[in-house]
Amino acid sequence: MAILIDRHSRIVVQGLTGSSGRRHGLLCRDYGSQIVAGVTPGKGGTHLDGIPVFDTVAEAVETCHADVSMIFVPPPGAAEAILEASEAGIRLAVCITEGVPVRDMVLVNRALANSSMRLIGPNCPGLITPGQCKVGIMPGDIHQPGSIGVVSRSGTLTYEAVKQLSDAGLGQSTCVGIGGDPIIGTSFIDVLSLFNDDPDTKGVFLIGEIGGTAEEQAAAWIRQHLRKPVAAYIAGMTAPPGKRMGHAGAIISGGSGRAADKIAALRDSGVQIAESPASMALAMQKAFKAAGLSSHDS
Amino acid sequence: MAILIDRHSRIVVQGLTGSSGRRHGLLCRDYGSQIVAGVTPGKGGTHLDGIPVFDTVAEAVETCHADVSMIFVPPPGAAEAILEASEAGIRLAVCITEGVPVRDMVLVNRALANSSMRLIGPNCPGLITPGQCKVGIMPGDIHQPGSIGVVSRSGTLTYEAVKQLSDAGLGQSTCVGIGGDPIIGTSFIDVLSLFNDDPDTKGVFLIGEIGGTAEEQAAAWIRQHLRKPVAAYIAGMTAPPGKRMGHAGAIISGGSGRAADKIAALRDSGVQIAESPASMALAMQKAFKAAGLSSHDS
Amino acid sequence: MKLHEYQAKALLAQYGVVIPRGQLVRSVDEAGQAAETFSGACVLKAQVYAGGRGKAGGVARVESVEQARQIADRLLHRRLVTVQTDEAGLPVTSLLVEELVPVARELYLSLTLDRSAGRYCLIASAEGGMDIEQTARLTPERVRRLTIDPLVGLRAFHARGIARFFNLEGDLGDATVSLILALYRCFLEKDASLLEINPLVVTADNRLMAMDAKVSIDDSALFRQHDLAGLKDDSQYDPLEVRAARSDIAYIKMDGRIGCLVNGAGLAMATLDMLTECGGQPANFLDVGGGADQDKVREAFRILLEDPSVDGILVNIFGGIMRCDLIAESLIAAAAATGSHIPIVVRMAGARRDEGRRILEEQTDLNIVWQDGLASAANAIVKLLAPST
Amino acid sequence: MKLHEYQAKALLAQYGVVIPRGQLVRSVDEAGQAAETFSGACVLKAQVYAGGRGKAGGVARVESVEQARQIADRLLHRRLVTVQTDEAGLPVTSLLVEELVPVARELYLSLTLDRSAGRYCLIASAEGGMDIEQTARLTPERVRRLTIDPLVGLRAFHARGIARFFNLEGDLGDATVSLILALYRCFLEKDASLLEINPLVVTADNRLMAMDAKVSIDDSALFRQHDLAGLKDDSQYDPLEVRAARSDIAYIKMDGRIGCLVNGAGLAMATLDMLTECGGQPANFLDVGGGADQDKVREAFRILLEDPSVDGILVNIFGGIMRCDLIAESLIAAAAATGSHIPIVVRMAGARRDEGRRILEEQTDLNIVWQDGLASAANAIVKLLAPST
Repeated sequence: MAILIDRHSRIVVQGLTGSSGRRHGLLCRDYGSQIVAGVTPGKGGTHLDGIPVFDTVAEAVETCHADVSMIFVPPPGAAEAILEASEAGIRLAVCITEGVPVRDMVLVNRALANSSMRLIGPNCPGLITPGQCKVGIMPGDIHQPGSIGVVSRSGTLTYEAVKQLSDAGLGQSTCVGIGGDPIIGTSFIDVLSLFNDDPDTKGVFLIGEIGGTAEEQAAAWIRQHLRKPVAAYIAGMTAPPGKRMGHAGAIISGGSGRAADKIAALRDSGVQIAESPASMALAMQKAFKAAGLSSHDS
Repeated sequence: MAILIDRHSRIVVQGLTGSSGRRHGLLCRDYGSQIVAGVTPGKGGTHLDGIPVFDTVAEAVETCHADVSMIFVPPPGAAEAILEASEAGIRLAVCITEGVPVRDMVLVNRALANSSMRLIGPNCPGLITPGQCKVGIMPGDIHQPGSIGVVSRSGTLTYEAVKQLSDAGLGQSTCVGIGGDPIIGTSFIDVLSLFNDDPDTKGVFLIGEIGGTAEEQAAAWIRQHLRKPVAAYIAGMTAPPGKRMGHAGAIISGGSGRAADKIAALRDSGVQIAESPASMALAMQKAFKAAGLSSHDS
Repeated sequence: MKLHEYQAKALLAQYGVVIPRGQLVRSVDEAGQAAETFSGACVLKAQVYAGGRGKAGGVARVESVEQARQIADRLLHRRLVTVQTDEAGLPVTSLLVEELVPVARELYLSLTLDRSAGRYCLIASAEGGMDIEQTARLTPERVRRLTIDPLVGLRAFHARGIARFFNLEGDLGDATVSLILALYRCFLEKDASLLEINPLVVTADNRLMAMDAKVSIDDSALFRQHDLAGLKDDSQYDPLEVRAARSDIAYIKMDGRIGCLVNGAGLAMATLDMLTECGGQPANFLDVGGGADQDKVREAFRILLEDPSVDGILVNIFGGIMRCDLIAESLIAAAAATGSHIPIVVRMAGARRDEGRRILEEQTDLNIVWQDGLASAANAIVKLLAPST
Repeated sequence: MKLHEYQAKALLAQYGVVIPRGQLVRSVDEAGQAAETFSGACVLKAQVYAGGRGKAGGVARVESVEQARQIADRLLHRRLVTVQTDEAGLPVTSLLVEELVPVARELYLSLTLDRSAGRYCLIASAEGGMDIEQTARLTPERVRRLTIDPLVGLRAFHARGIARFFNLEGDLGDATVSLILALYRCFLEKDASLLEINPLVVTADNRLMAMDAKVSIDDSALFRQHDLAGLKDDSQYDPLEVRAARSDIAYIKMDGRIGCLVNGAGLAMATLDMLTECGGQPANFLDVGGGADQDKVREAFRILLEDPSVDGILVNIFGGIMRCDLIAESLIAAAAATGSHIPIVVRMAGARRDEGRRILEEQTDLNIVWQDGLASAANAIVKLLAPST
């Protein structure tokens, strides 16, 4: 089962003929994802390594029945690409693009309120249902099919977490990188809620970082709703305040956004915290144990 | 009971200190409506004939608990006045203003899709629940409390209809002028639906005119849903095509919008048609008769 | 408010839309000179506020300067009758003289309001040069309609979809996208109610060009479109309509002999219907509007009284905002000023009806008849005029 | 990207915002001349990318030209340390010399992103001159926050509500409305991420004036804000940070001695956390980013190797987009180019890890240690540097 994507997902890549789009489009296909179409304005009618390319998403949906879009369109056109996917009837858009202007995302965010499309990202690594479907830029081979749902604001840190989980025998149902930007389409809570309702997900690992209050909000939701063991790691314990740490979202300002506050909130909600980035899998195992479950039930 | 407004409605007049706003604000109060506040930017803190005036609708809502707004703001600011009412938590806004640019109304229309406020108008005479509350510019004394719901795209033609109904002993539950503009907040169908659910309304009189297809849509709705006798009059049987007959909406173009088509559609839905503007009350009586009801049950 | 073709094209050119080279002329000599700049081979197009000019002889292709002068002489200062005008037609006071452009394909694009959605919409057709409603009826698959969310606007991806629909690729595809975005910008910024390019052509040398253009501006927005408001061509209206418009009176000239003065558009239409039902023929539609003051009412009366085709007047006023006594006074003042003695039937109801009636009945110099009901009033004026028919 | 106060004010002035008369100076002589135009009585404000200047002595009121020169001499070409800077402070290379304006009231206005709503918001406070977060904590009723629907925008009625909240009426109320609308226009058109007027003052002669202004621009939007992108003042950054930014490398200088090279912001933060946990002190945050090419990686290594405070380097790469073998080659090339022999611990995982490891282990000239795990790598570099502490 897993969430959001599986072996039946039919993916169109917006920006397929750009260098990132091409590379990751083909890597996703190699992983087993059904990459059914690409979209690049002006390249309609051509093919890329057997994948038909269209001028518009609407054509890709009509001709190839695409229902998921992976977006690599560069920042100036990324927001418009999301809107195009929405109007074309795409069910799930995953915007990998980093550096989309906030003003554009304010508009997208408002427009999607009246849309049935879910957006993941922007500025995210995408998502993967191991063994079935990869819609993103993560290395596929570190993932193992299993029953841990992983949700993260980060990219490579998620790979680190997943590798630890896989090495410890904790496979994943679906791993979702929600992105590090100030405005993102899908929040921690959205994904937690999906994991909560997914019978194939037995436990959840959450990877947060400094900045904003998304982790605190997630903690409150977990306390009230989540019926499965949760472990978490928060990056940036030692980050200096007032500096932007790579991600647009990762900045500690005016006493809010600190790692310590996030950790306290999560711990209060019964979440098992990984104190060190080296002990993420261990924390997940402890969470199962605390819930009276074996992690190998997962 | 009636619909939309009654003796408990608390009305703020946007543009109260302008000449129309002042005149009709006071006339509505004379009729018995609770005019609790006025709004005119820059006049906050003053009073008009005992009515407190505020700079913003939000203050009028907060201080005087207004829930209905009657808008007389001139065309350049009318759309913004509607948006202000909506954000201030007004339940029902009645925009009397004529000549609001269509582009402004396209925006208002979109914004109100996410609002809980109902808009009536613009370019409408307003509405009245006889004996209880008048929010509009119609002469109050021609109305009689009763059980005919009246809905109309027109102004003075509605007064003519109401006078005929009152003279024939057919009082009105509520009379709603929805306005003659291309984009209006409340349609025939919206009002018909309210009348359908209102136990105090026993029959409905509809006044249409040439242009657009609102009457045809109303006819389709009536056929499927309306459980009460309906009579109607459509103005413009003899109007020349291609000319704008006063109302922005009243224009016959390209073979659509003709009175004959509207009449045929309504008749097909079982609506009693007044062939002549002089026989509107008669048509209403016939409708009751055809339904096996006495019009004096009403 | 309509724009002439030459005005619409000039407006679009400001937004980067490619139009044929052309020149507006108002005389035979100017037409000849303009034709010379095209070495004689050009098109002359009568500038009137109506479509259907081609079939009516209002558009002519010429091969020589002499021929251009002949055609100009035939068209200028005549009235052009098309399927979209009434029998009297519209006066031709200017011609647009344009280069001949060899055409490869004809397409159609327009922006207008989708009333049922409450949004603007783009309509595209692969059948240019035809009436869009006819195309939509006969070959609906050749027409595409796109409703525009005002939050999102009309975007490049929408435009690309239309370019695909037109089967235009490469540079022409890009030109289509730019054109559509330019049209939308123009439409919004100028508060247009209609913007139609028909035909939009692909020229033989592969350019995208607006061969004809029709633009109407939302009358309600003219207060913020000062530049455009000044473009109105009064010659295209009946002089009485122009005069009425100046006083903000809605007035439309019709063919009959009974002048009508009514407050409210719906009631005015109903009054025409009533009059027709009684066998009368209205001379006009006239709505003095809701908040009319005495000056406006007096002017409305004067317009009716000075119209030589008006033999009698039916006044139908439902007082609400307007007071019947003021109407009565204005009526007497206007009739006295023009010295007219034609029969006038007055029906009033609503605010201060009795006072209005008293004022009218107190005067004896004028030929004014009071009636209580709408039907009786319409019957009365028809009967009063009947003997003289 | 931050703007200096003088840049922010010049920008706002373009939108009609009233600002004090003033002049930017870069030398003592210029400061003296500027003070002369104000007859000696003026304010000198150090232009640095940080708030808290007043308490730190970066803002001084002077009464004479001579005093202005003295203060300028004290401030210019020194570093200013405020509560918002680190211990090293920021260099003062210019001063804003402004007229003295008698003030009646101090207010606060700002526009920024409300992240939880995903919309922009306006924040107003009747307590100007204070830190807004402090005011919000101590006297929440003095702060109003308004979230802006991008469809509707910030409108006159919103602005009037703020004017009422400020208790400003008449001309000052109107000025508040105009000001707020101008700020919103500026904020949107310039892709600002923060626009703060603190204090916004009512002057003794009843004008509304932006006494101080802080503007930050969304870095992601600089591609379409060319004019603003050029305003960046590199003097306000560590030279290594400037160099890194030029290669689009996210780099922040820190106080320790262990240089870090990581791909991905989250992993970079986690690496700092790991290092700290092992008792090490990071010299920097460095994220080469997702799609880094070899040039970028080499430049990142050079930045670390040329930093004299760096005694050793921890490399933590999770290959995904990046290939470990390319990283290894870049590392060797960069180390060879600088001739550096400081210890380097490398931990790599993911794409082509084994190839990367082999490349590193094959070379013998450099002091490179391979580690498999994140914890062991962090421990290794801390231990390697321990004896020399």
